[in-house]
Amino acid sequence: MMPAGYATSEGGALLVIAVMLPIVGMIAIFALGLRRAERIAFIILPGGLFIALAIAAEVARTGAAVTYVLGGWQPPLGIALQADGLSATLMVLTALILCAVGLFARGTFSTPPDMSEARRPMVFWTLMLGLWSALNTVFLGQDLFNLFVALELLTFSAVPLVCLDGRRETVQAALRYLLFALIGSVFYLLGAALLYGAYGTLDMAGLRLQAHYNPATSVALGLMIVGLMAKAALFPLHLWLPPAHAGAPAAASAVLSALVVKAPFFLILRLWFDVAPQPGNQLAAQMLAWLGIFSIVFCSIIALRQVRLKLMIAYSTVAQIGYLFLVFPLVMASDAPSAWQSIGWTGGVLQLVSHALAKASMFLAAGLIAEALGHDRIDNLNGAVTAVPISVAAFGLAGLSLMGLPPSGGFVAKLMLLTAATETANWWIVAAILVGGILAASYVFRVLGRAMAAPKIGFKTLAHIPLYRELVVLGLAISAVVLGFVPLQPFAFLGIGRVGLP
Amino acid sequence: MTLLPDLALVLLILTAAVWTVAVRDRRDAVIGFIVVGLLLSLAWVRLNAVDVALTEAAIGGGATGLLLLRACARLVPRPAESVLPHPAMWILTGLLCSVIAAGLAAIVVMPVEPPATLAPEAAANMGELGLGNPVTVVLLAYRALDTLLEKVVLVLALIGVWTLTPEQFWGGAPASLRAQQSSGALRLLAQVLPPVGVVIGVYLVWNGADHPGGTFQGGTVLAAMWLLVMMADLREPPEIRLHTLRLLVILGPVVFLVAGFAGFWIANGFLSYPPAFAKPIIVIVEAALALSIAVILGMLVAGPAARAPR
Amino acid sequence: MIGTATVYGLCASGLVAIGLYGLVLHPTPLRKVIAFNLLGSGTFVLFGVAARRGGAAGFLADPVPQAMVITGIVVAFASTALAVALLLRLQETGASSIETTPPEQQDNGAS
Amino acid sequence: MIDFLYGAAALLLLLTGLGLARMMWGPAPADRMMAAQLLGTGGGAIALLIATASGITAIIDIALVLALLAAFAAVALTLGEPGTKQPDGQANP
Amino acid sequence: MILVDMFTMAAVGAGMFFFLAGTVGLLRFPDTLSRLHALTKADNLGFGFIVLGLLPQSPDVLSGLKLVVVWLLVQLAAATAGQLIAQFVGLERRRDPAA
Amino acid sequence: MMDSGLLLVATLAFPLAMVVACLHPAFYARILTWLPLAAVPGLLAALFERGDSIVIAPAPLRLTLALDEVGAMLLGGASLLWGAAGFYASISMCGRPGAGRFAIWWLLTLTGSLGVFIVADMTSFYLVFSLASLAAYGLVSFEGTARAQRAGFVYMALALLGEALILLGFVMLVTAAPGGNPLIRDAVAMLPDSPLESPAVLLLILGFGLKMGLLPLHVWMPLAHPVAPVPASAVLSGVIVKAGVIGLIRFLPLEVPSPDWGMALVGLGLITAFYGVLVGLTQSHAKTILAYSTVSQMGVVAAIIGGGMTTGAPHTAVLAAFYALHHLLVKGALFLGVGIAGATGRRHYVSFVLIPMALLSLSLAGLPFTSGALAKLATKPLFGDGVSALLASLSAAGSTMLMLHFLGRLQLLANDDHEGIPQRPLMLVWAVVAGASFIVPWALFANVSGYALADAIQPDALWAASWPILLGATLTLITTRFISRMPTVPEGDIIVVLDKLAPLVMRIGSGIDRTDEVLRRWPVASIGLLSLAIAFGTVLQFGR
Amino acid sequence: MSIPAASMHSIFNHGTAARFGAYLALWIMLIEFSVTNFAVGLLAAAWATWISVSLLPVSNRQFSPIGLMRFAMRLPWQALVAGADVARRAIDPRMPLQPGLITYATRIESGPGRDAFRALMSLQPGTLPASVGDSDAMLIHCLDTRQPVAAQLAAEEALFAQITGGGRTRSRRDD
Repeated sequence: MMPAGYATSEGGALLVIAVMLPIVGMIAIFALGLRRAERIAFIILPGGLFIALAIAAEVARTGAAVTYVLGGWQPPLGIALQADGLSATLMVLTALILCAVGLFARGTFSTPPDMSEARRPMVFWTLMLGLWSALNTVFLGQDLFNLFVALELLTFSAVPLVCLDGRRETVQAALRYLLFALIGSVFYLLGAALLYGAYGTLDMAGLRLQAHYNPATSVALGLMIVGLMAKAALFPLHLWLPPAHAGAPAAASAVLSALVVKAPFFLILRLWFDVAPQPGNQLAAQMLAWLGIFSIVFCSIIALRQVRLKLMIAYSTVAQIGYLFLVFPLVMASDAPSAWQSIGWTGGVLQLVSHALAKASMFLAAGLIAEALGHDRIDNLNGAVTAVPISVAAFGLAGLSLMGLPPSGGFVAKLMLLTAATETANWWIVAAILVGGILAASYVFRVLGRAMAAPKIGFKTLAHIPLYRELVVLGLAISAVVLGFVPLQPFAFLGIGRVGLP
Repeated sequence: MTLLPDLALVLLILTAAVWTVAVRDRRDAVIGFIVVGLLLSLAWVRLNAVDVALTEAAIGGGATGLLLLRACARLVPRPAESVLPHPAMWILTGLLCSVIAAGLAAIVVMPVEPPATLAPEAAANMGELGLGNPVTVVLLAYRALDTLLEKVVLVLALIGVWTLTPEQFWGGAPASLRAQQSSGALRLLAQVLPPVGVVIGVYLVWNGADHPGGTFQGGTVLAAMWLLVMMADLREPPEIRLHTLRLLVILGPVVFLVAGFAGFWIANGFLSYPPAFAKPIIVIVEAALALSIAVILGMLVAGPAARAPR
Repeated sequence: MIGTATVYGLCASGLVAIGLYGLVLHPTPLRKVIAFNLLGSGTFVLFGVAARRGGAAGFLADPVPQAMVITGIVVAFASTALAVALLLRLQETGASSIETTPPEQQDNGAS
Repeated sequence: MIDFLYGAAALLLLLTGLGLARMMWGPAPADRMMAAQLLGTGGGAIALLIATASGITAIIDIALVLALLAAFAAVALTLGEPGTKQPDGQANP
Repeated sequence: MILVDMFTMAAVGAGMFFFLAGTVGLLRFPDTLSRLHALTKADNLGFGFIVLGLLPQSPDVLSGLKLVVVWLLVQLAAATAGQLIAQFVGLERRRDPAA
Repeated sequence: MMDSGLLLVATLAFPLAMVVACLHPAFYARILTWLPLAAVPGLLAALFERGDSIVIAPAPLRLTLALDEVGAMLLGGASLLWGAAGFYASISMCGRPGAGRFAIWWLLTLTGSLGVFIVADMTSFYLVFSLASLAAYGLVSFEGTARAQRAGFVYMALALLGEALILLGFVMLVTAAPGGNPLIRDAVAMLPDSPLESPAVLLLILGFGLKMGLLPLHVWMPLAHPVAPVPASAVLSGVIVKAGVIGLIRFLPLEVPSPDWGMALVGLGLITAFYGVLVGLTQSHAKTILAYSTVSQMGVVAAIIGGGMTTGAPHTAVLAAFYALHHLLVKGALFLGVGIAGATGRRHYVSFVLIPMALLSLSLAGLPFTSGALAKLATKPLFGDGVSALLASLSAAGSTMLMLHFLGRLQLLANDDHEGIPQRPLMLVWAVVAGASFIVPWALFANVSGYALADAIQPDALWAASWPILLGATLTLITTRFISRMPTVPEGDIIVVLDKLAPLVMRIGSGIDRTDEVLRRWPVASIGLLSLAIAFGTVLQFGR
Repeated sequence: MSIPAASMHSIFNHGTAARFGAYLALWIMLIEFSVTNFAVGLLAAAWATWISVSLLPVSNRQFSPIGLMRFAMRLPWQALVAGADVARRAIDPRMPLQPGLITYATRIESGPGRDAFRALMSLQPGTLPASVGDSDAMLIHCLDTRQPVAAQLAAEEALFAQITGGGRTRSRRDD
């Protein structure tokens, strides 16, 4: 066994706190429940954000990964947590979005004064925090089994959020989601079992040193990656996503679409670049990309044909997930010295981040529109702009990012992916990105056109939306746009702490 | 020759499994599954994994079986389910499943030499902690984070189940678990067995530090006893708003967390134990976890609240 | 020479296949849940095979995979419980399968 | 002696395994449940045999747990069904 | 020692026999309740004999007693399970006389 | 940097600030009043600014502005037209429902369309170009009628297609250039060394050509321009199409002789020029005829650029811009004139409408002493002496026919009220634009073309300008009967073919829906999962 | 597990102590002896006793130790006879069965006592209580109705009454 050589670094304890703080909050809400859910959550939210920022700062300061070896037990026997540039980025993203969603949900998930405890607030806030811990663990975990537990934690937090309102479709969606995610988990676990049988370790660093091409590795990676794809809802494994994300309350949908489906992708990324034997398998990478292409084109078209706004956004999520999978061949074919110095890598991560922000904003905006109008049928959105102008504006800005129009983050991401695809002569990917952009613009404009049309006679706003909620949505959308100002070059921070490819 | 019993056991397991999937009635399928679970615990014995065998015996024969049978009982009767939607489809599915199984089998029959294992590392480090059961050491020391997170998973699952409470029943008690007809036999069992079960449960937890056994097995036994009492209608499921219940649910994770964070002060960091006190700390954590597991498992089986709080 | 572990490895493969088959084809959720448990058992046995093969240093079996299996069993039980609660709730809402109606036909306001 | 005990365990496995036939034939759920009961008892016995043969006393604990929970499935089989009388009026829908 | 082993063999053998009988009964007997007899009585006896046979093999008295505890639990379980299954059969029959 | 760049910044920032200010309800209510002011900074910048690249923002923002001669000409003309049309709109749109919304789209489009003339880096160009393209959707579909919606849809679809083509072209350009976001001129300078030169040029021609309305991507124009309100039509046809022109000017390596691309562009342009005339002749709506005239004229511009490209002539960019400026002002005036015509009764029709409109129309055909004549004279050398020069002249004859046809249809628009006269401010605005369309080219001519003003009134120049008009007039006389009996080609001509495809597209759409439904069935999806796992594992094992 | 206020007065009485002793004995059988183990065992036994008492309150009735002993001696014998009986019938190629249900009216009051008696009956040769309710008239399934089952049961019942000191259980839950 090669010593993997993890050593707790300065500030490593932050990683533990990042994972545990939401759990502490969750437990506190569960135990003290009774009316205090929101208050506790609002203590944890800024705390978590602070921790995430501190970790990112530490990574940036030292220029190396922040590591924590739990209990002092060296992997592979023990477990290590590690934040590299990518993890830190995603943790900050997660914290930001959760804080925004928390603000957005403030008041909508509070206990009514005449009750000692209500179902929705308690469940919502506990699950949100559980989800946060799960995401942080996914981003930090270095051990495949630890990551399995984290994924399960994620699933268990996400599924009940889907059926928070208990309607039939949502329960159905939740059950589908759960069952399909479970197949994904089992596939992942099967792969882990095979890897353990072959190498006697599930530590990523250890596997990276040992892994070579043999049937066990191939089958294991095949099962794991495909299992994760099912959890990421990549076409054609997207059966569960649209109803689940469309049925959840807006605040939950935002988190599910923005963050939850990214976690399995993140793991695929890690499996591919950190575990799989190098140099990677071109054909398999192409296969992933092709699924991405299908996802983009197919689901964008379906999004265009949706009648309801939230379903449209949900399908758009599946389509946007597709872009992420384009990364594999682009990065591998690039002539950059290492994966993370290639433009495709940065483009992929940027796409992930900007989509997260944009999609969160979009779902929240859709939620506000639905609250104001009492429905979310696209053909009937006339007057939305008079009712909730800021939300519509946010929707438009977020849409800008989805369409990949400048100056948004989505634009830069797509530009980078497009450049990488052009450089590596992956013309199908080029075509998919372009077509996807056109289709995204079409469905976004379809909504905007409706929302900005003159209201029908007798139009009435159903609910008054507090300004701060609209501003939260706008803030997310603006951050998605502002992301467009990152330089169009490989972003050094994303490469911190990653080991160079041989 | 020496493989014969193993082959027989495997054959039995697979037969029961096939039947479980193929049988038309869902309750029969559950029974089939229980049988598979019992056989599997024997298989675990043959795999020299006594801890797992105990777990499987407690879960497969006890908790999961009960959970599924209760589900059967609460589902409205439906005409027998046909398994096969369309010949093309089941042939295709069968083919694909076989290919996957063949892939796994192919890897299994080509073991790596020397076998990949962490046993030497596990053994080398065990001395520090003073515990005799390597599985417990792995669960509560080397991989304590997994165990902690898994307990959180249980809590989340409980919250998930409770989410399904209709709004007006929130805080109330889950539907009764009572048998459809009160039965003296059941009542007697529920009066006599639980104390014995408690002793055995405590034994499994306590003994688990040095011998096979442990929190989860003990906790499951405790949960089973509680469920038995509820099924015999000697106790009703508690209301989910009860503070004591909530505290019991989180007791394990909280103690675990406290022990974990205490490591920052008394040892080398999170979830690290000072060698001198490792065993007592671990045992206390285990005890708390077992209690929580018992309560959580019981409530998971009981399901979401089905009546308004009193 | 096929060893004990190998025999159970084949058993695991079989269980995986059987579980998958049921999970894919059974129309009702409860049967899917049962099949999932079979599938999970197969996976755990696969870990068990690794454990048995890895017996060393005075241990009859490698404790690490055993611990993973125990964790896995807990998680699988939790999943089963959640799935069962969901399917019971689904029945209360009047549906019995997870095949959704086409989204166009659902017409209720968003939450 | 050890061989005898192992042999006995194997034979016992086959015997109880025959009970699976009853599980498959049924016809009533009760018949099938009996197969499970048989396996619970037989499994306990097998565990005891193996425990003694191998000298791993911990395996006795498996028999102990199996015995403790042997009646569980049978109890669960008699759980209330929807439509049957529920004294507290909370009938299942 | 040999005497002890012979005792063990005999008792375990007897246990096997009763298990065999129980299984045969389970398979042969014509109706559900009769089969239940085979299960609760013959198998339990078989279990008892096996415990009896293993007693002298146990390293110390306490572990032997542990075996007895197991047997007692099996007895209790059998007594209860038998009745419960019998009741269940009765209920099913009442609900659906055709079955 | 600050004092010299201020106006350029204001060109973009001022209208955007107005948009943001619209978040305030009080301002939003009166936004229409302020509309004419939006273009003022642009006009000032065109008059007073000149200079090299001005980096406006620190590195990450990467906004680089620059104003060269080409940019200044077009910026000035565009600002003038935007301002005038804005004034027109502030009067004509007053009190209409949705006026505020109109104003916002207006301002966004304005920002983008002025921006394309002054940004110097690639990303920003793409940004402003997209802004102009996409925001114009709001103007096209503003009326909300079925016709407007269809036009909006087609416009959007093609605009997005154009965006995609251009984006890809840019990416190919950038791959040749170092750094993330080069200046346009640097990227273009690197282009000839790029292995991707040909596809890049092709994509750029297609993308910008689409915006200019080159065949066969012109179909949106005859649909979109006529349905908008009059001032919007004016800017759409006058200014927005120039975004394509400036794109070609900026992004094609004009300095380097490239006969292949040049001839291709000339051919495409001339074909478009004649095609626009031919189809336009069959149209009956005045605004539609004008739209086809734009198609035709943009064909001429493309041919001019192509001609320059063939030989690598040094002043191609400026000359093309000069022609574009002429068209910009004239076409703007013509569209505004249609609005005037609609408000004018029979009594004043001839004096108020017909005469000025006739002059403007024939200016497009190159009537001597008009800006058209100057533009054609200035660009003539680019065509050389061959066939293309002849064809270019003949296209002027075609324009004559088309514009006479237009004048004929125009009178049908006259107001029912015999005495009706348009509001004075509207008249004034129109007069300003029309006047500018005569004066501005005269003012710039000498500078741009290298000819003396006197050259423009030499007899042979006059003859060269006149004979196509006479030919056109003659042909019109001959063919009037024939033309009136010609079947009307539907607006958007070949779009009709696409319309035929619509049911097919719908069928494909619902087919995809159904596929999705099938794919989302549990067994199907899980079988997909199994197959994928198997395939992926196999590929990983054997697929190296 | 919430335990309601069980009859507190009985917690420290004789029966309670007996139970505690029994559970402690069980503990000692389970685990090898050491001081810590024993200490934990005390706790476990105490907990088990608490639960036991709350589920099945200790009655004031005295069990006859001799009766109990005799009974305990009979149990294995009964099991042997019962098992042998079934085995004989199962193995016999002719399978001498005449299964059927008979009704037996018990005199033991419903409650733990009757439950225990029923449990014992189910271990008796050839009998298996199968009645669904809790009525005095118990439905017994017999493998061979030709046997004098009722008489046999009556004898057992008498014996059973002996060991419970002739007293009848008073505490019962209403069902």
